[in-house]
Amino acid sequence: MQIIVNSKPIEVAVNCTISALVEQLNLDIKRIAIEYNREILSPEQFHTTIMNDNDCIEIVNFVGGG
Amino acid sequence: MQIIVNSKPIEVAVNCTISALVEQLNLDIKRIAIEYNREILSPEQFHTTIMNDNDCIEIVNFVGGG
Amino acid sequence: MQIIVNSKPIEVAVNCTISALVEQLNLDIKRIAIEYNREILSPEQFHTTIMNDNDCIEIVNFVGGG
Amino acid sequence: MQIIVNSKPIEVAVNCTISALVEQLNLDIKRIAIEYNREILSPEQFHTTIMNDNDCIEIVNFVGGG
Amino acid sequence: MDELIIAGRSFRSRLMVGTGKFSSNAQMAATIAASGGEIVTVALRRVNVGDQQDDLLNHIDRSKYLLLPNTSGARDAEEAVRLARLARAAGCDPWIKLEVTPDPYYLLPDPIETLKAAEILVKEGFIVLPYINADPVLAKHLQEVGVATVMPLGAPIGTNKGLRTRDNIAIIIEQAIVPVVVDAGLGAPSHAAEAMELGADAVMVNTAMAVAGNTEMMAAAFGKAVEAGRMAYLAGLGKEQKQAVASSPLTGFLRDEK
Amino acid sequence: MDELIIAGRSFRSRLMVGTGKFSSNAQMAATIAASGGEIVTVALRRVNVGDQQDDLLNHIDRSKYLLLPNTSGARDAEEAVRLARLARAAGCDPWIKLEVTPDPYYLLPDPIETLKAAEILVKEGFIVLPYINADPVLAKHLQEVGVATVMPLGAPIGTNKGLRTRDNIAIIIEQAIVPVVVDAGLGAPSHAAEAMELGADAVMVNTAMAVAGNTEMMAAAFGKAVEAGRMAYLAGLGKEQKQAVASSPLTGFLRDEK
Amino acid sequence: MDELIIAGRSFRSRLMVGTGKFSSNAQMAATIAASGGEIVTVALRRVNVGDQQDDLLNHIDRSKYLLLPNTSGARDAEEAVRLARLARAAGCDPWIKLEVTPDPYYLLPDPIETLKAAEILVKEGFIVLPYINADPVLAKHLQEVGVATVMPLGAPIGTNKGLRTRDNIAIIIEQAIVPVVVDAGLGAPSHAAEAMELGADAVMVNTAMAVAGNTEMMAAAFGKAVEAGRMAYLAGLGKEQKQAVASSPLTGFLRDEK
Amino acid sequence: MDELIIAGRSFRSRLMVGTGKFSSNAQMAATIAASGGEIVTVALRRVNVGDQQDDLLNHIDRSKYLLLPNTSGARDAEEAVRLARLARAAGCDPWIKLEVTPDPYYLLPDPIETLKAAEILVKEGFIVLPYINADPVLAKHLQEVGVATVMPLGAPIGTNKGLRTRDNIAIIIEQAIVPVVVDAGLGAPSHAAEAMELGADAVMVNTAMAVAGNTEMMAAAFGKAVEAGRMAYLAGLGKEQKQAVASSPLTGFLRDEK
Repeated sequence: MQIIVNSKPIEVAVNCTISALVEQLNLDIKRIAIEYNREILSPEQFHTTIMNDNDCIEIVNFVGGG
Repeated sequence: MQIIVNSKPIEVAVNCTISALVEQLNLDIKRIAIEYNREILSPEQFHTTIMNDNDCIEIVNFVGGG
Repeated sequence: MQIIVNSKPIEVAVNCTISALVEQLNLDIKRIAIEYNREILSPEQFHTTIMNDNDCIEIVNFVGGG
Repeated sequence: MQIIVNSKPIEVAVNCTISALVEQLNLDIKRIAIEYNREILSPEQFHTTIMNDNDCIEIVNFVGGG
Repeated sequence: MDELIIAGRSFRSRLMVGTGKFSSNAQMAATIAASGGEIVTVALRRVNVGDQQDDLLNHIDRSKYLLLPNTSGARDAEEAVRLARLARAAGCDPWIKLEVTPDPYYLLPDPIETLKAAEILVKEGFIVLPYINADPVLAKHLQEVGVATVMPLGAPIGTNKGLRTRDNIAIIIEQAIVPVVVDAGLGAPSHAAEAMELGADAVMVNTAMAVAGNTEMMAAAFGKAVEAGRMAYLAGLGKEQKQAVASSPLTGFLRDEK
Repeated sequence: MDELIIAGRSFRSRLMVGTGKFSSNAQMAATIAASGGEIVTVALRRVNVGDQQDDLLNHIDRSKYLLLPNTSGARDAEEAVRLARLARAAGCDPWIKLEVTPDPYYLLPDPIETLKAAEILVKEGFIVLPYINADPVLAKHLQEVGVATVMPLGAPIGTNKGLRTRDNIAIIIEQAIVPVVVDAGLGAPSHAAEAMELGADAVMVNTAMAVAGNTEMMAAAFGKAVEAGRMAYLAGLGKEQKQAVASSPLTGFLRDEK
Repeated sequence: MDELIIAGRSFRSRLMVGTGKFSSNAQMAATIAASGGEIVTVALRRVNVGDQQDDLLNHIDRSKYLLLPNTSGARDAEEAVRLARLARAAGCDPWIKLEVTPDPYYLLPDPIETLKAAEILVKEGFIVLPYINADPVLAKHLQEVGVATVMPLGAPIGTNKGLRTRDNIAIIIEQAIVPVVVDAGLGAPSHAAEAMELGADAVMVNTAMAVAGNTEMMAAAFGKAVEAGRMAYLAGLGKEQKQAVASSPLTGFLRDEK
Repeated sequence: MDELIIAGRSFRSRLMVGTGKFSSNAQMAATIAASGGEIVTVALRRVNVGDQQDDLLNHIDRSKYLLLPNTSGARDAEEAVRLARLARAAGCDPWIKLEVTPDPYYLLPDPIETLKAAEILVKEGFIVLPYINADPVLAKHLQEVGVATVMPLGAPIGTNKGLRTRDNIAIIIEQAIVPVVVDAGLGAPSHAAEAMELGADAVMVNTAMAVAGNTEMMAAAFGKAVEAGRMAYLAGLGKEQKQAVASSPLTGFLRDEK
């Protein structure tokens, strides 16, 4: 199925969890924050949140800024 | 009866109108604006507005300002 | 014979006067000042000053300035 | 006899030397400079300079300054 | 002709004049006349019952001047709206110089309450000229709700410090879709000229005239300075140069050039 | 009437105008006319033999303007004196704007050579108007040798930076016994007004007019600004205040006073 | 000891440091170390999926530095609140540098939306440090809703212009009940010292360090300048004098005194 | 290492300190120690016969500090030369801070007499450090006669006004072949830092320390500020920008980029 991550379409497995997505994208779970359909998830929710087709995911991390 | 004009008590006749008050105070009707119990009156209302005991009247005019 | 006007060599007739030079150069006598061998000449001296070979003449006029 | 030190008259012994004057005034020889009749003396000259009546002496030292 | 247009009304003068602090109404009238200004501000206060003074309005010919009442004294939007309505009820055109100044020491304007009041007054049909700190984003918000000008301060009122907010005002001017009137703090004609050179559409002056030794001469001086600054803006000013640039020619000297 | 008097000669205008850098003599003439100035500076250069140009002087009516030749290009006292004498020989009144600028980059004046030249020229009967850095002690020395004005710079010539030497110029003005003319660096009418407000007797402008988009309008703007600054000086400016001072009354608000 | 206390937490350094614009994370880390700063700001952005970079956080020892996320990029209160919540979700302490900058050219803060966001975030338990234009009345409103500091700008971000808003900042400081941190526009250590001398509690610097030829040396320079300015403030600065005051004695000269 | 070298002698500190106006010699000594300065100025005055005070020199360790006598009080070259010779006779190294200040009100230096005295003193073997107004051409003349530094003023002595002569000082620095020491008028550490950032080789401070509430802390503040300014100069400062430049990234926002 297809979801939208940071405005771009990505193919993931059906019933994919947020955790699985993070792993698939090769991200460090301790350095990111995630919005799932505009709801902010706590890290504990990553395992339990199963995505559906066309879900919208925002993944952010810290960068240099003033 | 007594009314309050600009925070000070003033004695006026019973059934006194705003127009009568203006005359009693010797003010120029064309140079002032009046609030009657926090309602702004148009000059036409001065004749028709009959005051009651303890009514609150604000009378303002223009002064120098920047 | 040759004289030097404003650092440039110029051919003039022998016994040429300053006045004749001014005429030769087509200059307006009322708008210029002349140094003859580092001596400033008054306009009256223009007629009476006869130049020699290799004399140095500076001719200046007014231009825009601040 | 009388000499002038820093514009003020002072009584000193006849044949008084600069050294003696310095001692009389209780000054520290290492901290001052002296002009004797407008001539600057080196410290070595203090012993050998014998003053005359009405001589003018300037004695200066260092003070705070910017 | 180069006119100032506010809310569709044209003015030849780009100098607004305040009427406060003068020693007499006669002096005030002579001063505003000398300034050439066409917009004069006034304040609204409680009448002094029992003390009949010479009324200010007797000295302002309303066929010549637009009377612009201010809301001075208002500490929040509600008080400002109340004063604006009273001014209209007193017979003024619905123009209002909106001032909301909760702080009694520096008399600086409140951005939040000013915007709130502006929104209400614009809806009630007022021509709103808000006095603001020199905040470009606030100026934009005010223009979005429909004010007729923005009036950023050059320095706190009455301080004569000049255009201390120059950088922010330059941005306000660059982004403005309504006239920008620099108000408050302009203490000398050179300050007024500087604001106009920067591209301000007009300036507002009161204290600097009222406290001058000769108020009429000072008013005329401000009038000339505003014209000078405007003309310089239109004529196109040169840029600052780091190094000197000769005004006399750099050739033709009395020596051999290298 | 408030006239500028230099060496016994009266002038109605307090704006001196330079004639350099204009694109044509006609533009120059129109600009000085628009400025209202009565003193115009010119430079002396070698004639361009064989290239007959339109002579500058054809465009300056000497019954209206005092022609003030400068010694621009002089690098020391000797060269300056030579130029001054040539200017007089060319038919000018013995007025001379003394400039000695050894440095070709910033064109700043030389205090030592300027004083030396001034002394010589005063003895030869010249009316000497020396261009100087804003050095109050140098200004005193020059006045002691008899110059007719001092002309301290506001900023290096042609930079348009304004009155960068303000503090020193204020001291020069305070101590002067001859007119003080601020010269060089004034890039905008507001700068000229500021100098006049400070008490300068006159200002001199060239570059800011010559490089303007519209030179005549800019000249007129400077003319007005100089008048504005002078009037403000005479009228008496208010002092800077640290804290705000209301221009509208602080009593009579629509609430009970405390 | 003279510590900076924000929301009950003590800091020895009064210099906050930004982490933007450095050429590498290593350079960034060395620079913040050289500055002596203890509070470092970071921004939140979408991860670059598929482009695994060296994570910034690998280079910031969070036992030494307080990580202060900003809401840069937010154009209104809603976007700012969303970013603040994400930052907290990413494991930060609930400190947030609140920036709401709708204008993409000058990046100036929005007073209305900043106040709105501050109110929401304070209620959600955030320690809010809002970036604002130098508006004293806005600063008061923010303090009333419970912000931990106010961060007025000295000049638009990245311009290096210094303390252009000096007068307004002085008023903010005088009236503040929370620390005042001057943010943005400080381009040189002297600017930072000036802000501290004025009584600011801290300053924030990023661009001036990041664009320096030698970023570490510049960071150390800012560190020293902030200390210098703070010490001068505590030691008590002298007032400006109009006239000179000798530093050497005015008596005892080698001549008869009058 | 980055040392200040004057006439072949190296100094680690770039801050010269005056010893005037302190309330006691002990306070003076503690203050110069706190400043880190290595060059301290003193004045020469007539001894107070009959009033034996604690001698200043008892409090200055001449193995640590270079004693730099000044010629304060001199009104012309002759008086200055006399004082310089006396200072040498009193046992000082032949270093002299040359001050010629005929004007008793503003204590501004005399360019003509200073140059004359400098020429004489250089010939007599003195290391001459002349105090001057910020005149680049004068500075050049002095360097031509062999002075060891030039010491232009930032503002009249004791005024605390800061770097009012900034533009002229920048030119002096650009053209100098000896160290440039900004002297007089620096009233706050930020002023000292600004001078150093501009490229001055050192600064001289007295009044601002002596009149501080806490003289030692102020001296330490100046010491740090001078270091900060110097490091910033060496590290390379960024330029002023007209428009804002974001310090946080302008991409990666939580919205679709256009």
